[in-house]
Amino acid sequence: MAAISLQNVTKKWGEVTVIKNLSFTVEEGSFLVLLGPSGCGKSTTLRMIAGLEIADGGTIRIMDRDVTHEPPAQRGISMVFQSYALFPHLNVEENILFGLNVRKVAREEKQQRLGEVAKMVGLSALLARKPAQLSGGQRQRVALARAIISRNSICLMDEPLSNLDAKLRHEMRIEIRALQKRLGVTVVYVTHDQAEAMSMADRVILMRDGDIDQIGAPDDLYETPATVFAASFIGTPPMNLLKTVSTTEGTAIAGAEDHPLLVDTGKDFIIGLRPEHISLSASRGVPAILGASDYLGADTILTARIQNQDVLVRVAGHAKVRTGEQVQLNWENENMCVFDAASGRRVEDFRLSRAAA
Amino acid sequence: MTWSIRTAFVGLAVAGALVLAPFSGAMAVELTMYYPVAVGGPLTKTVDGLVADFQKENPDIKVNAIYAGNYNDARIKALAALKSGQPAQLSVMFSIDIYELIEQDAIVAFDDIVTTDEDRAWLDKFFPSLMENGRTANKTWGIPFQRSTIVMYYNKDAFRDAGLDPNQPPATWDELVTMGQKLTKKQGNNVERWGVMIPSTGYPYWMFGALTMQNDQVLMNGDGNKTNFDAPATVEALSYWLDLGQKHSVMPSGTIEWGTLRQNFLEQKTAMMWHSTGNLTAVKKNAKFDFGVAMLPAKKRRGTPTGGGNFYIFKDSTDEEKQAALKLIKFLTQPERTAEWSIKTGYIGTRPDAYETPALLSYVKEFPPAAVARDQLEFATAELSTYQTGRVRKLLDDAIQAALTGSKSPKDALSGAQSEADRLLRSYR
Amino acid sequence: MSRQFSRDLGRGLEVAAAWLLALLWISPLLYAFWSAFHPAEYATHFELGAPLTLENFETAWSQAPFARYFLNTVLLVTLVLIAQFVLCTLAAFAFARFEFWGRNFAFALVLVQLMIMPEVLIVENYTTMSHLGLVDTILSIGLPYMASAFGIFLLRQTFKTIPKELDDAARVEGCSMMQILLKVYVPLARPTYLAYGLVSVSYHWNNFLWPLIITNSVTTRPLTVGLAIFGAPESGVDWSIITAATLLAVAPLLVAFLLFQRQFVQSFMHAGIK
Amino acid sequence: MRRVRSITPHVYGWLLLTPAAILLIAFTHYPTVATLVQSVFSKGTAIRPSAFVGLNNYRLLLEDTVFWKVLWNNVLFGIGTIPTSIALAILMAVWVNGKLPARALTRLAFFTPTILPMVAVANIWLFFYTPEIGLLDQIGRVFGFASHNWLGDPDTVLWCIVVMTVWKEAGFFMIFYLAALQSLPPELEEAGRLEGASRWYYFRRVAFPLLMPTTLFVSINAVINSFKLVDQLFILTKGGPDNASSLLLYYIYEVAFSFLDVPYAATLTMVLLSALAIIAVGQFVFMDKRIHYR
Repeated sequence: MAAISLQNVTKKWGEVTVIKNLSFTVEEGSFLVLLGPSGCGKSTTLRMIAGLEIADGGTIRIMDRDVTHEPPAQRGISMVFQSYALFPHLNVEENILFGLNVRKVAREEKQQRLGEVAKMVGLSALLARKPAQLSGGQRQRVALARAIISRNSICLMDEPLSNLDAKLRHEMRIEIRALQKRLGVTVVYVTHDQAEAMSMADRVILMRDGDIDQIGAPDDLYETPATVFAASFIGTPPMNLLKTVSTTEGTAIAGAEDHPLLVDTGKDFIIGLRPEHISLSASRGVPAILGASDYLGADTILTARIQNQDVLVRVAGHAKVRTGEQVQLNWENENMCVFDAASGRRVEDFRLSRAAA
Repeated sequence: MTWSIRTAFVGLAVAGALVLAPFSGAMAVELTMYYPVAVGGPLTKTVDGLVADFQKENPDIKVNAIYAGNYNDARIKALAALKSGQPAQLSVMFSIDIYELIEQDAIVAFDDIVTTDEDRAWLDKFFPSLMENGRTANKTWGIPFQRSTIVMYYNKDAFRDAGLDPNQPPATWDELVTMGQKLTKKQGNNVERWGVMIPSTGYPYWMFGALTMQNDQVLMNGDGNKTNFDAPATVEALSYWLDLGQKHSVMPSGTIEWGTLRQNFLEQKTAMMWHSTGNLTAVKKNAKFDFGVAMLPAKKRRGTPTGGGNFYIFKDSTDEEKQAALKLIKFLTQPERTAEWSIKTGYIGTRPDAYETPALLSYVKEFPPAAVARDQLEFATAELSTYQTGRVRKLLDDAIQAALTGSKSPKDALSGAQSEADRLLRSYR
Repeated sequence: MSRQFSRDLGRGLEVAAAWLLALLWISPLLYAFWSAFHPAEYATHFELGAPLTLENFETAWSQAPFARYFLNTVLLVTLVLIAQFVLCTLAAFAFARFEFWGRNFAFALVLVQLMIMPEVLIVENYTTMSHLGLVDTILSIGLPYMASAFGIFLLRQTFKTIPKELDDAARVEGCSMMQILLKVYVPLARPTYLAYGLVSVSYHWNNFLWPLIITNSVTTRPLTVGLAIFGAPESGVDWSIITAATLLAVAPLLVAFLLFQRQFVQSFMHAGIK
Repeated sequence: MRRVRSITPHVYGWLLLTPAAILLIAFTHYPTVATLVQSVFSKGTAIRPSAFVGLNNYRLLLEDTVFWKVLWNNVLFGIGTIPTSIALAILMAVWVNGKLPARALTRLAFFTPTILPMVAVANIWLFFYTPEIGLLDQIGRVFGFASHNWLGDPDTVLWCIVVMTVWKEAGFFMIFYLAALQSLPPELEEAGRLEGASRWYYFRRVAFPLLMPTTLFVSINAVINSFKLVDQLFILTKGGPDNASSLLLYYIYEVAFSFLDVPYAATLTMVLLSALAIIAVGQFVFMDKRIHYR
């Protein structure tokens, strides 16, 4: 059963439509990430699911119930805010128990649930503190605990880790994912950080300008990006996107006309190649000139130039190369993505030119 | 930037000049006169006109009139000016401020300034009742000028409506009650029109002075150091006032607002009101019904206190200035000027011969209510005035209001006020 | 459905209550408009067909020197405002940026005025003014208010939030102390000046007790005192003319507030008066 | 310059402070002390000069029934105005901070009394309260109530003054609450809504506690105002009937400027100053708290 489903949901701010006919479903117990750059409408979508914004059109269903016009509290969800939204005058315990107090849950049950949850998120020793006396990570845990204690089966998270430093963010990623699995809750998680999306999600919805760009498991998005946008958004560094030109022999990367890759169809394409899928060779391949190299420890990112297009290449270890060196770039054709330059969409039925094949 | 700074400086300089308003100019004799006028309207124009006439006749005397607000303000301002060494030679102030002014050693007696027999005769030209507040310790300290008294305004239409003779207003306390009862019009619980209203805020002691006088009792002695608040006749007068509301129901209970009473009368919410003669012009202008003006009714006798302002001359001025001030006061109180003043302002003509001037004769003929106040002067008495007059007056005001609002009995309220007043005045005996 | 309905009903009632309160709050002003624009006989009667008139304004204007009162008030307000800005800026700068001997003690002495406002000390201040020979001058109305503890406190708070780096940067550029104050602190504190200025102007435009005591002539009396004397119940209340005079007196402030309402509220928020 | 560096801030500090300090001393500190001195002397006239009388004025004060009445009135006035105007201010702020139709207009209506001079509007309120012809009575008549002498009845007069004062003050305090409300993060309210907190619950448990610093600031202002606001008395009641609506500062004014008894006025002022001093101590305690809280 779908835990959440949106059908043709629309949202306008005045005259501007910020969410256009959005439809998707979230499987029960799954971890869905709404990913996209800022302003793409992912937070608005989340807030409409929460009921903090009211959709101007379409239907939102939670556990098969139409909640489009229900107030937030009736939707059976909990939420973790980017700013944590902790009440500064209440201590940790009071903050966690806020919702249970509103619902007048019996005292023993409250204490029992509090104990459980506090232990789960590691706050047992801090219950009497005020938010101002907590570190960023601890505040994050309070916000999580407040979401968990309600025992709602759906939890919405709006960029919950963006205020933490890199190391903590990494730890919390793992922790949140583990908690979600353990509790079996459905999570809808908003982020602009693709690494977060890739590492946590069961499914990712990549959004762009109020619309869905691509839905899929993280590896689908990584391996078969549906659009140029998806390709450029995911991966560090992202996929190389190279312009093509038509030659008599076929379609080739601009600046590498001698190495036609595709059968010419008269259209312009964009060739997508992940840096780690490219290898350097001294003898055969697309010729390029090496530029800067960026040593990252486990590997090195090399910048190669094909005429005036940069191509990033990931090589293992500390590559010892010289700037200005002439190299040839190689890759497996199965790792090559082809996009229609006009629409930006992925092309599946391209034909490899003979030379490339 | 520089430009704006310069403009700011110029602005500051101009403001400074205006703010500090320097005094300037010197003539042969320059008089500063404080005058208690609240409204800068017709009255100031009248005074200004009279002063201008005087200056035309006496080019060597220049008069600066300072309109200082109400009586209380005028007194404070004038005293403060004297204290801080600013010039002030004469002033119109509340007639009852006399003891305060004497105690402050601020004024001179006219007897000490007048030189000629003619001047001495002039002192006796005024209505005796108007002189009462200006005389103490056998000397004359104040010359009546802006004077008023209490009269009864009544709605003749209402009298006709109640089946009463519109030309026979109540002449006694009992008639006031019986007529009042007829005039009081009720609809269910609601009173549509009251019989009579006597204001009890603002100047309750003044209205009360009328009631006690009618019961043949004055409120204080002529030396200003003893009050008669707990005299049986005084208590009786207050009981009567209270009964008008509580027992006879011809007047609303509680206090009645001085300021809004005229409006109540004009809106015919009361058939009669006791009020200052100062309201005559306004009532005449705004009444949409036939109204009359009558003397206040009598118990043992008729009676009303006088009210308003007298001329005083300040001690701290040169002989020359004192003579000039005297000249001005004499000029302003000539019969013709008094008549003109009375017609223009509605205040009483302060001397009998003013009423024999052609102007006032024809005015009274044309508008008989103007004569009522004059005729009543025969029965008038001084307004409450003692040493520590502000305090003593407030004691009586509070006692009257306490009784009228039912928080104390008239007797308790008045004897309380009396013992307090005794405490204050003991040292002046 | 019924839950929705009761929510809507509750909301509707709330809006109605808010509007009713707003109506109550504005009603004195509405009455002033009614009474001022109708002949005197309608001052206490409300009839739709009552004729309109401007006569009350003419009468009020001619009966008292309102033009002069206006001038006095404007002079007073300007004088006080300029003096407050200058004095409070200097003092606040001292408290915010200098470590000087006795600073805390001096600041405590300043704060005393937050509690003991000039209104409380009318008796002694009157004596002082008469010693100084300043009774009945516009200067004397403003003098006790010029060194305003509230202004010093507010500006000090604002100055303290200005990063020290800006100060240092200006010093590196060769600015003198006064230049730093005028070019860094004062411009950055603009919202505070605006909010404080508005509070000060409306306070002194409406101040009554002290000006009543200290002034006694037309050339110094501000509008409030002129109005109070004009409308004093002693001489009998004529609401048509009094309300006309009232409207004349409040019009500038009212219009200014209507025009700058948004800025007013916002400057309050920026100034951190909360 | 460099050499005397250590002395510079002291000189600068005091120089900058001097103009304000002179005025503060002249019109706040000196008169405070002078009031104390004045209060142990007797009233002086030209004939009887003022003399040292020790605590005599204070003894008179204790016996002065008007003083006790006025003091009690002031307490009632405070009780009547402070909580009501604050509660209304909060209510108004919450309303105009939310999604109210015609919000700007409503806000304007609430705030207008603040910019109207008290003495000017007092005359309008006089019309409301006047018996028979006044607005209250006119409305009352429609509903069949008998006329009431609002200002002439000692039981109602003070409350009439209270109502008018609340009307005057609430809109001013509203601005402070509005500013405070707008500085609260909106997520807090959203978090509350998600948990199903009603608006009242949210207000009571979250917004109101968070507005506490504002409330304390405003209440201190309100307390001071309850001693300071007497303008309306000059027009409406002059403290009557029988001092039923008189307040301490008005009584001081009367004693000083109507009875011309400056020493006794000074004695009364000392009472007012002590009351304010007690509040001041309270404020310092509160300020400490506020710093810890934020």
